[in-house]
Amino acid sequence: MSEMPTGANSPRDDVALDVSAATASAPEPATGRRRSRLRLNSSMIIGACLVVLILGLALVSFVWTPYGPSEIDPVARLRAGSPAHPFGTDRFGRDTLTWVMYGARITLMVGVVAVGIALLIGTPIGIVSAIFAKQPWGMWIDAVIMRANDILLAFPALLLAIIFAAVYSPGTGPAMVAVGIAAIPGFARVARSGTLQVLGSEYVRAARASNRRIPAIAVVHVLPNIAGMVIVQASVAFAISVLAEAGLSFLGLGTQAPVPSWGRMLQESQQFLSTHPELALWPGLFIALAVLGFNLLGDGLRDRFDPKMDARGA
Amino acid sequence: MKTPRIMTWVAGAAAVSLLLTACSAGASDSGEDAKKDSMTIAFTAEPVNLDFTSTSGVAIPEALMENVYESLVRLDGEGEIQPALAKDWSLSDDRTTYTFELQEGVKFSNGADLTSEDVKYSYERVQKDWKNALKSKMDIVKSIETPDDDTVNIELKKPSNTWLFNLTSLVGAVFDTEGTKDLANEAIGTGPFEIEKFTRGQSIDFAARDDYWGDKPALNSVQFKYFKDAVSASNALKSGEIDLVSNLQAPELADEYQSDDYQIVSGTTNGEVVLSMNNAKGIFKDKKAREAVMHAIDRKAVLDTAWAGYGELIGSMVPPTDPYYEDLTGVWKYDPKKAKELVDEAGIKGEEFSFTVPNLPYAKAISEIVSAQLEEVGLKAKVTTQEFPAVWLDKTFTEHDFDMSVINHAEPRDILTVFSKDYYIGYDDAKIKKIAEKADTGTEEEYISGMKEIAKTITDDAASDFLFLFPNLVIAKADIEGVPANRVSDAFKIADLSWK
Amino acid sequence: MPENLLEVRNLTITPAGAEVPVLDDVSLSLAPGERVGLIGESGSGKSLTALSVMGLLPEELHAQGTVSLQGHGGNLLEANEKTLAGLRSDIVSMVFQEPMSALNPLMRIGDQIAEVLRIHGRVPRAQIPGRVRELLAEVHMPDPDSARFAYPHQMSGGQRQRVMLAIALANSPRLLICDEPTTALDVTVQRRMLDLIAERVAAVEAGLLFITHDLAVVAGVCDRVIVMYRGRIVETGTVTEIFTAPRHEYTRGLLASSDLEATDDRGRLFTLKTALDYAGPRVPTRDSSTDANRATDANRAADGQGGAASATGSAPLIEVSDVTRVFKGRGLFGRRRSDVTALGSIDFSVAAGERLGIVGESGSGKSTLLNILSGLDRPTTGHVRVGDIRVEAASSTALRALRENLQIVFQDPFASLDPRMRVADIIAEPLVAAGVDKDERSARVEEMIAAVDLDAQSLRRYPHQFSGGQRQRISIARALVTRPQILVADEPVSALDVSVRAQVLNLLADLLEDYALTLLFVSHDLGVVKHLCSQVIVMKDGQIVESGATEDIYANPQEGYTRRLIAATPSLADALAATG
Amino acid sequence: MLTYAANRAIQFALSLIVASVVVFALMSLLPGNAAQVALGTNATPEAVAALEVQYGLDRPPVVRYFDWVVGMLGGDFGTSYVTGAAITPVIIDSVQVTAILVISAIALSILIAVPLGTFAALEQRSWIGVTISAASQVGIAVPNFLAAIILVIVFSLTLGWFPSQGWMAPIEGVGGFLLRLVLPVVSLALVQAAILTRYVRSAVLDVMREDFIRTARAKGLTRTKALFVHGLRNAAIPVITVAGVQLATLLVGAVIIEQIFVLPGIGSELVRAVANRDLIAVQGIVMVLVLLVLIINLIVDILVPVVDPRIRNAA
Repeated sequence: MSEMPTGANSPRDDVALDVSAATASAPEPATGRRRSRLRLNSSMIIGACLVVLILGLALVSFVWTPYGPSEIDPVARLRAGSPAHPFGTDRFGRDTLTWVMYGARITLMVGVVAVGIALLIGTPIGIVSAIFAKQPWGMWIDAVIMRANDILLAFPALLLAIIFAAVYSPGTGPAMVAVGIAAIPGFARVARSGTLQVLGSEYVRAARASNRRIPAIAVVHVLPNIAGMVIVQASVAFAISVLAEAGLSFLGLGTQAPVPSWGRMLQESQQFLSTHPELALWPGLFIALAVLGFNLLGDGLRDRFDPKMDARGA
Repeated sequence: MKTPRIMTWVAGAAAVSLLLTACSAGASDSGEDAKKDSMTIAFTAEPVNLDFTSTSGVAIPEALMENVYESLVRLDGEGEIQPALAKDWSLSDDRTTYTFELQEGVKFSNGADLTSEDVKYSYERVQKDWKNALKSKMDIVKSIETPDDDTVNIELKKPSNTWLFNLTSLVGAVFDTEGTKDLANEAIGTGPFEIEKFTRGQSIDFAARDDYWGDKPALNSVQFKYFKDAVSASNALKSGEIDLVSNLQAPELADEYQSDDYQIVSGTTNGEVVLSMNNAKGIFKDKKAREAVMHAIDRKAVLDTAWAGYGELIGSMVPPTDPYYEDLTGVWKYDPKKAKELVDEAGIKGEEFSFTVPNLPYAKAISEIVSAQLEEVGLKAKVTTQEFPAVWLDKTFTEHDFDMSVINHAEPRDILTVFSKDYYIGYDDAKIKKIAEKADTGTEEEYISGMKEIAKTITDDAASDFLFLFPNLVIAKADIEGVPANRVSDAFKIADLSWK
Repeated sequence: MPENLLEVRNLTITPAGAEVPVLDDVSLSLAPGERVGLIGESGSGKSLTALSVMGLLPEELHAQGTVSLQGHGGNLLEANEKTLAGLRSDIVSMVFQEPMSALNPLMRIGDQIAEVLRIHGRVPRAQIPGRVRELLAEVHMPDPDSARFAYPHQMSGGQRQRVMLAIALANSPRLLICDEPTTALDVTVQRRMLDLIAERVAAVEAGLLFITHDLAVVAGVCDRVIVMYRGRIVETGTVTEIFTAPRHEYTRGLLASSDLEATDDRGRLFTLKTALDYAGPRVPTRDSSTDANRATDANRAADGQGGAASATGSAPLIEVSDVTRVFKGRGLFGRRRSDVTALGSIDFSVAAGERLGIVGESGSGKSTLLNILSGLDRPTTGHVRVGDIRVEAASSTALRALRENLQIVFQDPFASLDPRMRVADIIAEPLVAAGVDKDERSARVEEMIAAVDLDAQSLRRYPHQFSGGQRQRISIARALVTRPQILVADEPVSALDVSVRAQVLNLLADLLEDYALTLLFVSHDLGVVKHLCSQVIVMKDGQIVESGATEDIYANPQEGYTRRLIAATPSLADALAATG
Repeated sequence: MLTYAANRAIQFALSLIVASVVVFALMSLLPGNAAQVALGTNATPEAVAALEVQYGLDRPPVVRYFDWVVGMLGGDFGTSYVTGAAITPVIIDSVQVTAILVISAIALSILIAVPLGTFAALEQRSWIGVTISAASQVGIAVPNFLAAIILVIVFSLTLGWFPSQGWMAPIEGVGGFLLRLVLPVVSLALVQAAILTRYVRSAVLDVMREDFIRTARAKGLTRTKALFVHGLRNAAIPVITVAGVQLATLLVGAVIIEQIFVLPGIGSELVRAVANRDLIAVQGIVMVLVLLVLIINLIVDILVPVVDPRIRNAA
């Protein structure tokens, strides 16, 4: 069995030549590997910091904001940054910094709820579909689920958003749900391919040989092992959901006045872009930070969970 | 690691090919100097089809009236009735029968001659086949005779001051007896232009008719281009692809055109932006609550922040271009202290009411500042945006399921319709019903004094808060002449436009 | 130009962030045409040495020292990728261990061979197709013309390794490096591959650096041997010197644990620890009988305590009669494909306490048989009785009972443990499935972890923190935690290093005695089966070609296939005899 | 191959039927109807009722559904009662516009993502690699409508290289057509390229760990050449699937860009039809979208075996 040519962290085999008795020595303390694991995970740290920043912004806004969100000061309309208004003011004279803090709440909520819906519905569907695919008679159930997935993919998220907005009056709620539902196929596909891979592994064969039932195997073996892939999908889905909400407000469907959200700020700053670009700059910057944060956090968590990473360590 | 040679080659090729197409194509497109006799005009509301007999809304008459279709009479810039297809007209002594003399040698765009028969056919059709509710303006017509090809006698059930004015609107459009088979897609009229191409949702191309009866228009090809997004329209004007923006829906952009390359024309329209309150049921049934709102709103601030100050303050449902206009802005002064007292008296402090807002640019902007001002006096508005037109028409307009809303009533002289009992505002019009009846049948003077009294009554009842008159904000290239300042009638007359 | 073919001086590799170097001051040299074996176990640094010569070290590793090659001046370690690329497969070539993934799956075999010729331009373009057919013929590829257009996935492991050899030797390099080229192959295929390497290397008069962990294999191919341990060279010498008079204790330990035929007085294999009493491989006298009785000592000792031998006539624990298993052809996307007969009428029985070896190469139907015996699959015809459960007719609850009574230890230590579960949960899983309550479970788990000689703290760790041998012990602990009657071992040691193999086999022998288990031992390695099992069945293409007591089969095999199998199994004694 | 094709055909038909029922049901959920919209603020209940009869909205839903389906089978998506024009030609024109826009956007994003992603994977350790993957992370965060506006301001208003909006069919003038295509395609492609770069980078990283790359280097290819000759084709498979999904979502996702650049695409047609409650048109458009996505999925399923012989032999 030739060892893995990866240097630092190849384990010392239990060739206990000189010292210890027949029992193998305790596993070699993997100093080499722990430090490399930390370096590998700088993306998780940066990501976590960014997410904490955004979260902090949102939480602080519950307690304190420089001005009230609907506090207008028509005289100080469209001012650039000043000590009174560090980020300047919008067309109604409202403080942009306050709006960024309030907007953090909505944008986080949109991202988290939309991804939550897609994750909690899409992943189980993917797992169930993969489990059926493995059963002899289950093939066509898997096909039905996957085709339904395609149809949902084919259904424009926009149409769902319009219908929900029409039935329940436009607002953050319907937009979130529509964006969430539109993201379900992505998760189902990732979960299904991950589950198929895990079900084919020898440790699942060992589990079935020791009488574990399929549902138990799904929870104990499948979920932890596909967690890495699902997390990456979640971080990408977060980015897409936040932007979709911004896009929807472009069509008048996302968060409605007077509720502040970064998407709406972006959209409403559109006509001031050539005269007051900072109105678009601040929400755009914070959306980028939030998305970057979640993506890096996703990558970091994925490395932490990814068996390939661990296998490399073995 | 040196940069891989193969990779830079691929990226370089992609960039070069992109640039090549740009430069070569660029040259052929920008050189359009020989366009002195054509013009491209940007609009926002796009016509769904060409048939205003069964589809309402501003877009269709804006394109067709006085360009393709003409009525017997028309309104000039100051709102005076002028001759059009009718050379001259006279009114019988009992003021019930009008006799119109038609212009000679008028041809429809399909070549047919205009005869009194066409007028009779068109106006009887309004009563019989039209779906558009504006047809009610023809209900007063008792009978139409055509003694000869050039004269038409129209007898009314009773004298009416408003009827001749109504004839200047789309209700008075004259169709060819053979020209109403496919109105949705084909418009055959007597006007100076005919429709060359109608690409739905995109644009309408007009071509000047050389067999037009009146004086030939300066331009011989005009394109109306429809922009759903106001900023794109403005960008198109800046980059020179269009020549005129008919009504800029993003007034904040207007001050970018304060230069001698462009001209900014800000006139009036018939659109009153009304902060309507449900007078029939809910929190605003009580007049005191409505009065509180009237004092709570600083209309100047609303105009400045929501629509960048373009537009006029009006105190009532009457635009300045109407004969019976009276400046009632002083009736309800902005007085937050008084408003707070009224709120306490009415006992509605902190009580939440539904403020339904159509998702239109002006409405959303107004809702933000109005809800903030109301909050300052203790009135709690729960803003729910509704998709316009479908959901707002269904929930607010038809089911009257609202306490407060905001909409621009764009139809000319619509004070009586908007404040009739079964209209969505639910105003108790018992007081004004008799006055209106008398005014319409009375003399010119009686008509004007009656309408003034009606407007005053409505304003005093605080039925709704008239925020401002929607501006006719036209941005055009400097060297364009004949840009209409005020939009008095349904029409956007392109015959007046020309290049210097 | 050093007169030696290959000169490696003070080669050291210390990965970033680690104190201990993985390669510590390694120096070796190779004369033109000389054949040297590089012996060592996982983690010994043998592969890293080869990769340093080829300049194929992974990016994060940097080697110090000098490597010089005849035909190229300067230190290869400092050469840039372009110069190194020019040397590879021109002056020095390499064949790797895993044939299944070594070829580009999307490219035809012919094109992949032609590429190596085109790169170095030793053969004019027009003659390349002809040269490719010639190369395939030289490596005895059946029907070279159709092989040229085949894709890698249409070939067996053995055939793909031949293609790799053809590619490596295409430009008649001066030095061929082989890194465990036959470890992943079946025994008979391994034998043919070793002969082919020797033949082709001689034909192009190239030097050979042969890396392996199996002493018996290297003895047959090389003149001189270098032994590496923990990144250092501990001993070099001719094959005979190393085999008969190993100087370094690690070499002696390696020699002892590789010899499956030598056992200590308790009938256990020699391990690194007990290597001192190892008297060295016994040179077999012409008379083959001595082999027979030597083999029986190990079994008799094992059988002795093992309880009732089959002879006492109680009903056999497992009875398999006339079992066939046919898989209906169901290609991907539901396309019909011809049926596959995995098992064709199998008959055998196993008495309680007995140790049955099942020998056969890949594709012989071993694992299908295992699946049926363990209740994971049902036979198409015939019937199988395990204890009092008839598998082909058993209800699902009966099958669950069967599975509690019969546990499996799998082959690949890295894949058979869930990387995401702690060791304690892995071992406890069968108990959870059987519904045993919590504290009973933890008691049994602690008992088992001790039984497999692992310390209690390992219970809280994750599989990736253990070596291959330790993981296999965890797998065994998991198998025995429910006190099964029957233990099925599916190639449990074939993925382990030689020294570790001896320890695991000894552990298995102890546990079989302590827990009075019946053993079904599947392996393609006759040597291991001979040591551990009393009865053996030899399988080929779904049929049992031969069965009986191990020593009878071993002493005088009736079937030609068994004879070839025994001959192909490398054994220290035979190898020494050949060189002696 | 027959059963595979038949199998896919059945799934295709089934999906279309299910989709038609779903879209029809969803449409009935929408409050407000075409007649109300048409008559606007000066509608009277009688006029609305009369128009509903004219539009045939008064027929029971089941009848309307089968009329519509029967028509559709005959290739006729019915006449829109709001605009009075046949829907099929409108859909065909708008689909062409969106197809040109979206396919060139995806092509451009592949053209950007493959070299960038490969380079980021190759240079994983160096700062260039890190900047590219960081840039792709940020790139994902830029909404396409913001990119569009900035591009218009820079390239159209200040530099004047490209027109800021409008659509010109290729037949009317190839130069004008291409010119008007550049800005919308670039603004669509930016975000998609950022997402695709991440997938390409991880696919290339996986491929680089494969044994046959090491064999290729052992054969005498440098690291980069080995990757380009052997690696990229293997990395293509995950990229094709992702690009397929992106293409499917962009069909309607491009509506905002269509509105900013005033392009008569299928997305804007859908938004207009829903706003006018022109349900026949909405149903027609959604059915075409479902058809397109199913076709895209089919193409991806056909493309993959073309690239990977292992699947081709099994199919």
